[in-house]
Amino acid sequence: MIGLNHYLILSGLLFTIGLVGVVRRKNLLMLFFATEVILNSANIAFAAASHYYGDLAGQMFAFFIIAVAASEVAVGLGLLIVLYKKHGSLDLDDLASMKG
Amino acid sequence: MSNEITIKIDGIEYKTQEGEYILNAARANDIFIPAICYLTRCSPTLACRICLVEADGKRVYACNAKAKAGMEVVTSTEEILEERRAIMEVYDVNHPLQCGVCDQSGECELQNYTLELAVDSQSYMIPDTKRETTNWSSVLHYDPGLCIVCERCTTVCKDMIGDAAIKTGPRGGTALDKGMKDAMPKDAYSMWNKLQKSVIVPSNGTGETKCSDCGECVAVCPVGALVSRDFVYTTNAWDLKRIPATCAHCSSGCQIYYETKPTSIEDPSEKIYRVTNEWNYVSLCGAGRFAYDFENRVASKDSDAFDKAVEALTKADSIRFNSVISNEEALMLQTMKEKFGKKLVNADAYAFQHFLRAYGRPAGKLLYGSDFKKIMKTDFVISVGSALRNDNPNARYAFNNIQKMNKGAGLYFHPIGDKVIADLGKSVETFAHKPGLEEAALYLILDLFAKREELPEEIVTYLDSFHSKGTKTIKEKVMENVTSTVVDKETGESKEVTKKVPKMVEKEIEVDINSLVTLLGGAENFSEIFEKMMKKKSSFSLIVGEDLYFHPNAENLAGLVSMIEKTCSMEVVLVPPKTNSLGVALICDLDENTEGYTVGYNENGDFKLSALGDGDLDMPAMNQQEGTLTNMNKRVTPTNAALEYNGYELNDLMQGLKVGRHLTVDWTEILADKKGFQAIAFDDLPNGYSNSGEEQRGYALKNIGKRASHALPKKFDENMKLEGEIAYRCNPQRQFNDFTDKAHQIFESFSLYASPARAEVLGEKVEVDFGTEKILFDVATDERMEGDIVKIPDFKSAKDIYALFGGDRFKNVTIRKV
Amino acid sequence: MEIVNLAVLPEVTSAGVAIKAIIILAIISAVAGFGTFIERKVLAFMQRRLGPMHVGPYGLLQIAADGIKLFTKEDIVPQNANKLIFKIAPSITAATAFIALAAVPVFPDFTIPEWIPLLGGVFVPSIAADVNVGILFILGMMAAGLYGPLLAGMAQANKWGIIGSARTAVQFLSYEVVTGLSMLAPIMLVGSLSLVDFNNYQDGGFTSWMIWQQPVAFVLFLIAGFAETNRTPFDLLEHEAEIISGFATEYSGMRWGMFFIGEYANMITISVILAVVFMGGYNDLGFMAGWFIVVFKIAFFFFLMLWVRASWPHIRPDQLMWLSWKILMPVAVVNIVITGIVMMI
Amino acid sequence: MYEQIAFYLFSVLTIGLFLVTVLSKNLLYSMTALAAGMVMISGFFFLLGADFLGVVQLIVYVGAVMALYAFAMMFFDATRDVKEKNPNGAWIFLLGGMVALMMVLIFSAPIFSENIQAIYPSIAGATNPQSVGLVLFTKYLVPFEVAAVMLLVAMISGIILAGKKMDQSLTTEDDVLNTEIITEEDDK
Amino acid sequence: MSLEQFKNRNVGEQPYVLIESEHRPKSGMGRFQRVVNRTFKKELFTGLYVTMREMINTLFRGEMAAVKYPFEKLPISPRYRAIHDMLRLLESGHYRCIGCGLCEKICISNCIKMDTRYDENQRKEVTEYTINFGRCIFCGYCAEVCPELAIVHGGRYENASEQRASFSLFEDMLTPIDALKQQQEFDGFGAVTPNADNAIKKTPLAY
Repeated sequence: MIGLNHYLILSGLLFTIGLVGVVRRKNLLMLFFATEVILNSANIAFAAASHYYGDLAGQMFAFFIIAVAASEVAVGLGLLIVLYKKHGSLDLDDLASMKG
Repeated sequence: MSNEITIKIDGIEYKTQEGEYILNAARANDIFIPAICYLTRCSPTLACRICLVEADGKRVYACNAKAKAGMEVVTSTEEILEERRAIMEVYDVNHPLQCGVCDQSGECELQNYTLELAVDSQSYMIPDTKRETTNWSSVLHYDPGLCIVCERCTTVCKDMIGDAAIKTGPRGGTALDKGMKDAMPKDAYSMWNKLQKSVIVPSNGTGETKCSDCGECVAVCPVGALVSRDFVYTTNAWDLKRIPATCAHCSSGCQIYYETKPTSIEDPSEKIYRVTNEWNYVSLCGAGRFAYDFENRVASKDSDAFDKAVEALTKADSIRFNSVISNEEALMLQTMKEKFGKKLVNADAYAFQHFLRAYGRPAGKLLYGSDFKKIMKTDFVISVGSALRNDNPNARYAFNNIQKMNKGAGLYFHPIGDKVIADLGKSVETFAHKPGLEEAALYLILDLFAKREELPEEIVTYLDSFHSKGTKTIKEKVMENVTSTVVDKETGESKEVTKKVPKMVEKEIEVDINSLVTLLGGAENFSEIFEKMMKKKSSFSLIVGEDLYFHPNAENLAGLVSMIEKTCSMEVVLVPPKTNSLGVALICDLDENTEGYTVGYNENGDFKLSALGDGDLDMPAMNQQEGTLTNMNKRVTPTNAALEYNGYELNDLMQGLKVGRHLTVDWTEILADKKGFQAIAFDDLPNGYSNSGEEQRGYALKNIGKRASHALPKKFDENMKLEGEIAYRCNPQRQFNDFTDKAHQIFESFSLYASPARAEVLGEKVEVDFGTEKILFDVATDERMEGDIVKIPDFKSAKDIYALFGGDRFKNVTIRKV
Repeated sequence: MEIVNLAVLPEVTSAGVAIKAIIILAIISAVAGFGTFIERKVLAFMQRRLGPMHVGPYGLLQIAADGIKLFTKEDIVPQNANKLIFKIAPSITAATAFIALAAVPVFPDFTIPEWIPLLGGVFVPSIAADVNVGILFILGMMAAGLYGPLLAGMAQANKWGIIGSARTAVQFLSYEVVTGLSMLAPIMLVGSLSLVDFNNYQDGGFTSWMIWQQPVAFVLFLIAGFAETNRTPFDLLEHEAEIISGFATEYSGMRWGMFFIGEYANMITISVILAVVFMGGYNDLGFMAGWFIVVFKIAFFFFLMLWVRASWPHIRPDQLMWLSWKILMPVAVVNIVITGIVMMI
Repeated sequence: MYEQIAFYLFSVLTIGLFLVTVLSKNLLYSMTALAAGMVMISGFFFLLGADFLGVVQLIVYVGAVMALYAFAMMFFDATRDVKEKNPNGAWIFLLGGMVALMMVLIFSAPIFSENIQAIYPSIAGATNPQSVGLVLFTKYLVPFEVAAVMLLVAMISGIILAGKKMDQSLTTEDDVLNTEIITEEDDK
Repeated sequence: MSLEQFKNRNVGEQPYVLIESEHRPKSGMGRFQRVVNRTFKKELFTGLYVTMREMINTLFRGEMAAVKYPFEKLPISPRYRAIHDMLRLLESGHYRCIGCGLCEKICISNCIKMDTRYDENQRKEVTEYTINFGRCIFCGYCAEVCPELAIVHGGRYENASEQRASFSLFEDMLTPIDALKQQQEFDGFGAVTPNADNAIKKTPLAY
């Protein structure tokens, strides 16, 4: 039988993947993708906890995470487009105008 | 010759020669006077009457009226226009409306003049007569339905060609209504009257012309009545592409146009459909007009054969060729001689070259002095050593034209009698001398024409030695006065009347007997005849033929000819034996015999280059290549490629030998290094005639002078004459070389030609023993030959007839019936 | 990827579900193919033409000929395209269209008669996967379907393709809002997301059809349905006159054909939802059996799509956006509010 | 049985797809893999009985969020490979592994504690959407409204950011200063 | 025409009609009314009505407009200028072409070719005649110029070919001898003008 552990381990693995992406990638869009991976791993954990404890609070959190993700995409993508138009690139190394 | 005068045509003054016909004067000055029947170089026919003009207020026919100084000519008035219109209407009566299928296809003068004179309605009519089309010979097709009886064909045949093979004959049409005479213009009526009665028929009374098949009548026909049989209904004239060229068959080098078109729908390759010429200025022979399909069709370049040919040329010691090549090719061969030391061997040109040099030595000239243009203006012509009818048709046309147009006279020295020559005019005297006596003939000419004071002493003495006095009984007409008494019936008076009555009286006179005439077989009363012939003669010309070049004493003969030219004020022209013999003789340094490995160009050899398609490497025929030819009028004339050639040409071989140029015609300009040639690029050579008949083709060779060396001509040896069975190296008419033989419309066979009487004796087939070799020949009858000498043709290079005759034109042979 | 929640339907055997799935797949895919024939015929008749006539009687086998053609045609993949995505994209369209059908009840549930060997007595449910969020699942799957044209356009390295996929994103995103909101009012009335419940809600005969209670929602869903299925007058994704063929520009052969199968399957899905949600579903109508009458309802909506295609012109992309955001969405919201107020009262 | 098969299948697919997302050099592959991974995750939600959450995942994440990403990607060149200087991977993967281990330990802590009480237990007899609705609109009403406002704000700001003179270049400072907020004008 | 002239040209004499364009509604209410009008009164449902009416007419009232082209063909106007026909003489059945070559000459795309020869009856005989339909532009000059009315344009318009150049041979274009009775001749292009007899000037060729 699949238990909560399975889901938590899966969630941990996905979180790690997302984390590696966040640390490693330099492309802003890729960073966004990695962030989405992390958020989804959290969602799985919440849903699993909710299921195995019969508590709906987990699902509620998942909903709010989805809402946050959606907001993040709306604002973030707008910023990305502005950045791209200004610099012609989405690479973090290129966006160093504030660097001392 | 004649004086320059000024006449006024339509109010504008023009210069012309005295005695020139008004029509010619107008034409030379680009003024248009309509004329259908008149031919420039022939006598006026007066058949069409359309060239009516008003000269000094009188109506005259422009083709017939001579220009006088100060004459005022009006080319058209109301009445003349009316008359002309009526004439054209009459010509259109019953002329079939077959313009759609007529072979004249738009080149029709009837159409042109009908439109020019705005004939848009018809006022006259008469029932038509059924006239069947006929074929007069292997090449002539006559449709009397289309014929307008302008008689151009008969005129040209008589005045230019000399065959007089056709004439007007009865038509069998309805006679004109007499009332017509008043109802229509006078000239139109008389023209119609004549037209309604006649058609053209062969003059020998049969359905066939039996002429020399030159086709000149086809060329001059203004409508589609006379057409070459091969051309009938095959194409329209407008589809044909005209390629100006020079005829490559004999040394006349006549101007021609090859007219080409794709063969058929399936076969897009170009084909020559016919040959046309500027018939106002040049006349062709049968070979020129009908032997056009001698091209060498080659599918593609055969590089293997080419490599072998280059190899063969590299190792060759000598090159054998004949004179059916262009100047450029001759120059290439000469280059090969100069660069690689090849021997150049050319049987016909070698003899001619020697003769030309010997002839030029005393005169200090490179070339003979005259050309045929000038000769045709003279009124006394002598031909020595040429079978005129066969050797060079244009020489014969000139000979004839002098008789007909200039009221001239002619002497013809040749061992073989020729009926055609004898029939050319009453004032033509033929000498059927024995072969070998050509020197005697030249001495006779010297005797007859030379100014004694200009001749060297020795010659005068020598000539005088032939003369002797003799007596002769002649009958003379003497007028006697006879008086008789006559009684007048009305008055009864008698009167004495004196009448003059002719009476024949025999009389002995002293005459000068010339033993040369007797020796040459002249008429007994030659001196009287000659006296008549010489009446009103002012200019003289001499045509020298091939016999002299191949004579054992050729050098002496050349000296004599040179002397004749100098002392007799005679226009002299030499007839080169083959197409470009003159060019080859001038350009190439020839050798007598081959040596070692031989490359033959259109001739036998160890390796054969051939334009006939029978050699080891194909070469283009003359209608497939560009180049220039030197003709007997000392003109370098350009010729163009009428048909495509896919193979290699001589220039490619030269390139293979690393001495070639980019194009064959690149050689034209550098001909200039040689003896009278000029540095003109091929593309700059003109090719045409001006309206006044001036020849503008290529350029004339300069007659470069050189140091003269005098040597007296030797006396002749009477014993040189040949007796017994003699063969004469001479081609049938219309056959000149392998190329004419290849053409499908020329079929004179490679046979032994004999006069009818001789042919009967010989039977059908004979074996001719040349001493070294025996050859079987069929016997063919030449209706116009006389005498016992037989002709053996040399047009097949494969048979090597030149070698058999051994540098002579006459040879004693043994003929056996087989 | 069918989500089969066996716990919810204990009496349903897996055999029954399988049979239902096969029925749906077989019938719908056949009908989807046949739909092209119908479309060509109907359009032809509306233009006084004959349409396909030569393959089979009245051109009935035209679909076979087309299939053979599509299968045997060369499958061209452009050189600069992202080849993997380019190849996957058409199957996304087709797959999502059929997955969505899993949650659609087409016919009432029935038991196979005993006399049929092997399968006798098997209970076949009305729906293959009766998820309790049925209607939302369908909408979700159709939303996922937008990846077909989207990826196809982006992967093919063709500017028409890019424009096509941009229009895909814009059009589908906008009209998902309208479909969702318009469907919300009936959901509120029924109080369930299951389409079976929708069907049962309308079992009171002709007068109990949802269309009488929610006419605005019906019209909104109908319009949005046209946009979601990429049908004229909203077929901007591949509008030939403007952008050659849009997302399908570089496609050929069967890959191109899969887009069409997906489109026709989506058309059928929309027709079925319209029939089930608004037109009384597969309830018996008078003397007519439900399974019989529902076919006519579905066929009518299918025909309506063809009819509209024959009648109306395309609209511009900006007009499409204007329609979605400024007309349909506010109307849908207002409809929901009114529905809520009415329910409260 | 089915559950296990489904779980492992989805797990493998999800991990694989997310790895592609994170490691791929091609934006298009990343985006496609991420979207597909989202679908898989909705599969987990269905497995976990959170039907409504699954559908929301499908509609919002797959249908909207990822579509927005795709739409934004059209502004960039999606077919070109991403060029970036990636730092040394070994450290990152080591670090990542450690974090993963820690996470797993932290998350698996509840396994040993049995005394956790459900604050909002599932309502018996109600389907998942119903119970979600009940909880959401009672206990979580305020967060829900806040989230809604947040979404609205995000949407408007997104439009403003991306919609600024879409047809003009924003490469100079002056342009940025001079730009106005352009609202869509109704010219119909 | 210069720009000035172009602007000043008199448009008024030409039968142009200015169409009143619909007023653009200013107020929101006006726009709403326009939408309603368009939807219910004029455009949307009228469109649906028209197509449905056509479908019913097509299916049930036999107003089908389509022709099953390869199997049935619409009659083509006798003046249609497609692939050439070579006509025969109605009396003797011999073909009319005399091989004059005028069509070959006048052809502006140079696509007609013919071979002729002198036949046994001393007539000009056309041995082969082709038209290259890859080149022919169907200008009709050949028919116009033909003095015998032998070549005319016919109604055979299917000249698609597998090859770039498709040729027609004489036999293909010639009226079959058994179809001589069906050979139609029309006034007009390539035919004698109706008053041809009057136009010819009378010439006394009464014989």
